[in-house]
Amino acid sequence: MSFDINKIRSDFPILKKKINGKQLIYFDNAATSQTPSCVIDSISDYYKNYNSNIHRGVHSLSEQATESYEDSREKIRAHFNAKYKEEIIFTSGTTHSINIVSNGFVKLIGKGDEVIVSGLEHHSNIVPWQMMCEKNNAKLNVIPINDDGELDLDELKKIVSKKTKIVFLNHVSNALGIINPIEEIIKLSHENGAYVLIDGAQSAAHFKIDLQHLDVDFFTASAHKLCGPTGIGFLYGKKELLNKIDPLMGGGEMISDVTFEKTSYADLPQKFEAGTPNISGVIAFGVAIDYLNKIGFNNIEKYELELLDYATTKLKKIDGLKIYGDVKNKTSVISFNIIGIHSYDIGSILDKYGVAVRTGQHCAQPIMDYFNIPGTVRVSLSFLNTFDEIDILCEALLKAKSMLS
Amino acid sequence: MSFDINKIRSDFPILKKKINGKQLIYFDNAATSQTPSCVIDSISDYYKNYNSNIHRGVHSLSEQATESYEDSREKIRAHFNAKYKEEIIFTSGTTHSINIVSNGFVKLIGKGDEVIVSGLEHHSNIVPWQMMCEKNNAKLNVIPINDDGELDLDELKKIVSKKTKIVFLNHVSNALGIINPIEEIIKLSHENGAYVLIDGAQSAAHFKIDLQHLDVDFFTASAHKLCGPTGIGFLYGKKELLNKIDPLMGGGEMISDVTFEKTSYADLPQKFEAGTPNISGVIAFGVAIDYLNKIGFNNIEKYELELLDYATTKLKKIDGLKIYGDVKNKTSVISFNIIGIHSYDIGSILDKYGVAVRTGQHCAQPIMDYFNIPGTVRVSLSFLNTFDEIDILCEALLKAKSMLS
Amino acid sequence: MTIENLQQNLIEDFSFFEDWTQRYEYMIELSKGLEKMDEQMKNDKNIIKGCQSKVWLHAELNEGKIKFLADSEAIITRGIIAILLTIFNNRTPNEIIESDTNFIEKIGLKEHLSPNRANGLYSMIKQIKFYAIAFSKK
Amino acid sequence: MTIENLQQNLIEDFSFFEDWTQRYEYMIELSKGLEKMDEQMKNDKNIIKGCQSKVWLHAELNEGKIKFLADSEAIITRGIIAILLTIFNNRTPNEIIESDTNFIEKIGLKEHLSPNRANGLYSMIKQIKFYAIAFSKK
Ligand SMILES: Cc1ncc(COP(=O)(O)O)c(C=O)c1O
Ligand SMILES: Cc1ncc(COP(=O)(O)O)c(C=O)c1O
Repeated sequence: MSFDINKIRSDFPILKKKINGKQLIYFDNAATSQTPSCVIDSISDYYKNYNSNIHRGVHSLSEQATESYEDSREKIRAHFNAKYKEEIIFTSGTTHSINIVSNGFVKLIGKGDEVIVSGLEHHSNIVPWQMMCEKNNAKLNVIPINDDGELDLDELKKIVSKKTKIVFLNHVSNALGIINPIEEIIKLSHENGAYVLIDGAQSAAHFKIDLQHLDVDFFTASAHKLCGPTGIGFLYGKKELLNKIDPLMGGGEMISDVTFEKTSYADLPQKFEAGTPNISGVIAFGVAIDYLNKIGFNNIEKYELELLDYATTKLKKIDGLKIYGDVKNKTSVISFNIIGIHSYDIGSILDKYGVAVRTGQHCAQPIMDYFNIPGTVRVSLSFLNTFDEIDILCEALLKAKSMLS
Repeated sequence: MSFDINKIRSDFPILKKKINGKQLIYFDNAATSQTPSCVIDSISDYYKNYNSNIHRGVHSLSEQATESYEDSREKIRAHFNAKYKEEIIFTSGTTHSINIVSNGFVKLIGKGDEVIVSGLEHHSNIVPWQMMCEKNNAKLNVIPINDDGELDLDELKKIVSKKTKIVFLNHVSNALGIINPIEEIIKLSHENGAYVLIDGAQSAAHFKIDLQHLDVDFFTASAHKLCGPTGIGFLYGKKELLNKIDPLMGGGEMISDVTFEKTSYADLPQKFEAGTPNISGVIAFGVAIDYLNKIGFNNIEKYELELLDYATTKLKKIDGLKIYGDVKNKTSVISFNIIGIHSYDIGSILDKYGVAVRTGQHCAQPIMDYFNIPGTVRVSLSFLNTFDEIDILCEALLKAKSMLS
Repeated sequence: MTIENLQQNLIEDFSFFEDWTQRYEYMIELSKGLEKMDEQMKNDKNIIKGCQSKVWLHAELNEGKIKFLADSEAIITRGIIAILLTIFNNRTPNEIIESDTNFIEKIGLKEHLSPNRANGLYSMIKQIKFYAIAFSKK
Repeated sequence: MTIENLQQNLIEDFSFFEDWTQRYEYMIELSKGLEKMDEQMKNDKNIIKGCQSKVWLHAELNEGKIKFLADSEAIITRGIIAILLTIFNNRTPNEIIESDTNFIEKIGLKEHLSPNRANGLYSMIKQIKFYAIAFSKK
């Protein structure tokens, strides 16, 4: 399929919105992606036509809902190329997924053991592990970053050892857009007998991911960053590992046998899907993946990198504008400051021009601490954006700058 | 408002559905409720007009989403009459809520302490506590039931003591529809210094609940049983208790300060809402509560009890039909068997007549074990059902019976 | 008769039915011919997961052929079991391993059963094939 | 001037602005007149939670009146602080406690600020009132 930006934009009703009298320009795609009509309609369709609790239901509605729900699992499996369908666990999002794994590792590792996090993480991939370490006394080591915001693999080589039990990092940094060298990190970790969890919240929307090829042990992403709805995501884990870890939550569906004396867990994936799941969310997630594949990840990647190039070049022309993480290997995210002006002030003024950006720490305080800044302005582009929008951003930035200095 | 059943039914698009060529008759309301157009539309509206990640966003979309999200919290607070807005925590549903509390109590109680569960529980209110007891060695005691399916309060008086730290039970049993005497149980528990968690998954849709009046310590319900969407619910907890317990999950939003050395939690309710929440779900949940209040819980309660009466009388006329939990104080749920026929066979045949019922254990295996049956047929009525539908059910049951015996 | 012949017969039998009542009545009829399974065989070891009603399946090798005994609490499920055993009972492991299972779609069982029930059906077939593979290695 | 008079003045000042640029420019202008806050006062104890940019507020009782010092990293927030201090600085605890705060709506600050920023604003007012109550008990 060729990439027709106007046609694609027309699939997204929100892009017609006016903000403060101006056309909405949405540059906050890394926080949440916008939603195409087909995904929105699939949610309505569910509630209008086959809303029902799933599994164990004997009636037709329940069967239709169950089938659509399980079809969606198969779509996710196929798209990310997991080996088995039951390796795909539906969660409420990346944060939930990571907590399942960190909680599961409470019992698997202990005092004297070590775990490694990158210095480039979202709080969701730091805090759960700190909570784990508090329980099992494992030691948390950090892969440091350099002044470009890149991970220092030489340092990783020094801290990884046979004591290392699991290494967790994001595929792409949400604050800077840098793509981490996960193939190398997975190899290095596996050589030392450590498992690897990859937080794909910021990568899955931008290029195709092959889980079997990566040979990663755990992987997760959120639907709301993939043109899907809020409140849904998935955790991938290798079957033998998912079988090994305890579930985070107990409840209906996740058990095979319950007495007051003893309970036995159900097989995968149910073991980790306690309670009534976000059924409409799961189904719509599948529709979103189909939609993205229809556009084609090759097309998306190519177009987004063109946008990134154009925007980076133009922004750099603004006096006093400093980009953080301005490296070669990145997705279409630009994190910057204008020297002497607080990101929050810039964001507030941009909003008046209809331009939506994110400002602040981006839930990645350690990165901000490293650069010793209170935050950045983050422009996160997606395949829905246009070159014109970037021009308008630059004009609005100049106006904000003159107002604020 | 007077109660106009035809007008109300026309708010629910799914009720026009045909199943196996017959008009859908939905008697599985206790598993999940159906969804009115206003709730469905609020979800579409969100994605079409103001989809955005919430909190910390500086742009207008994010602010609109944040405001709607927080408005919904206020709607839930007001409806259930909690004292403070921050006592309402959004969760993915009842199961998630209960796990937050059971996990929070891991550290608060220990060996020698006791906890009490009722014999009438859904697995979601058993398994999380078993997981807790495994970690802290607390002892799990059970309030037994009698042959009518009612809790034996005399037995409770014997097992509750100063050692008891928390008592947890459902307000209404999902398997039998029995309303438990929670006021008495709360009083008795508090007298012994024990906290009480009430699982309101099956009560909140049927009558109005006043949390401050009940003086309950924790309460929870799921939106999908309250005309809302799947994947969302809430946990109520008294402020001082929520402040006391550790969060189940770590992540973005729920911290106020993160370094690799130390992290401090944010204030309520954020402390328990790690990660991007189900934003559209929360907003639609608020719309559902508004919708139910527009119909009026008095109207709902009155109409549903009339339906229950009619159905109970009619069903009892069927030879060999035995109702479990046929007591005075119950919601519009009828759980039964026809002697000699498996519930699953009945459910399968009813489905062919367009009648959706649930069959099996209803995630409440201990109750089935008590009655020594593999399961029941559960007809769960709501204010959407009609007397005619009950007549059709009875006819279909007679046909099923003659086919299967 | 070969497994294939039997499957062909079943497909024809089922093609005559005009509505679900006939199909169900036929399955209920078939269920009555099911060989009785010993109560003590209905143990946890023999339970098949993934079915809505309890299903037990026992297998033993008898002079090179596999003898199956199976039962369920629900009569419609018993009917399904009866169909499967008509086809697979007293066959050699290899016959079972090599047999095709798309007769299920052709019977229309899949549509006329529900996906949940179809899941149970597939679980049973999976277990039958699992036994066949296990016995073929002895 | 009483708190009420000052509030009335502000409401009038703001009513003259025709668009957001004028409002913002006015706030930015006001921010420049803010009394300097000692760097060492910008400590964790003085941080106000719930604001998008960091806000510090320090208070001390001086001859029966409360002296406030406040600052923020962001200039628009400094403008808001300036407005609040114009009204509440050097007042007795009781004056502050008894003052009405619905001038915020009347200024149109609430609509023209965002809810998030408005939250920050309310957090600041809450903290100001909190100090007043604390000092009134001394
Ligand atoms: C009494 C009771 N508790 C808990 C639950 C679990 O609710 P959810 O599946 O929405 O988490 C249910 C739902 O069936 C229920 O009926
Ligand atoms: C890198 C990264 N990890 C984790 C998360 C958390 O995802 P969610 O909020 O969907 O749980 C995000 C979202 O901002 C992210 O960007």
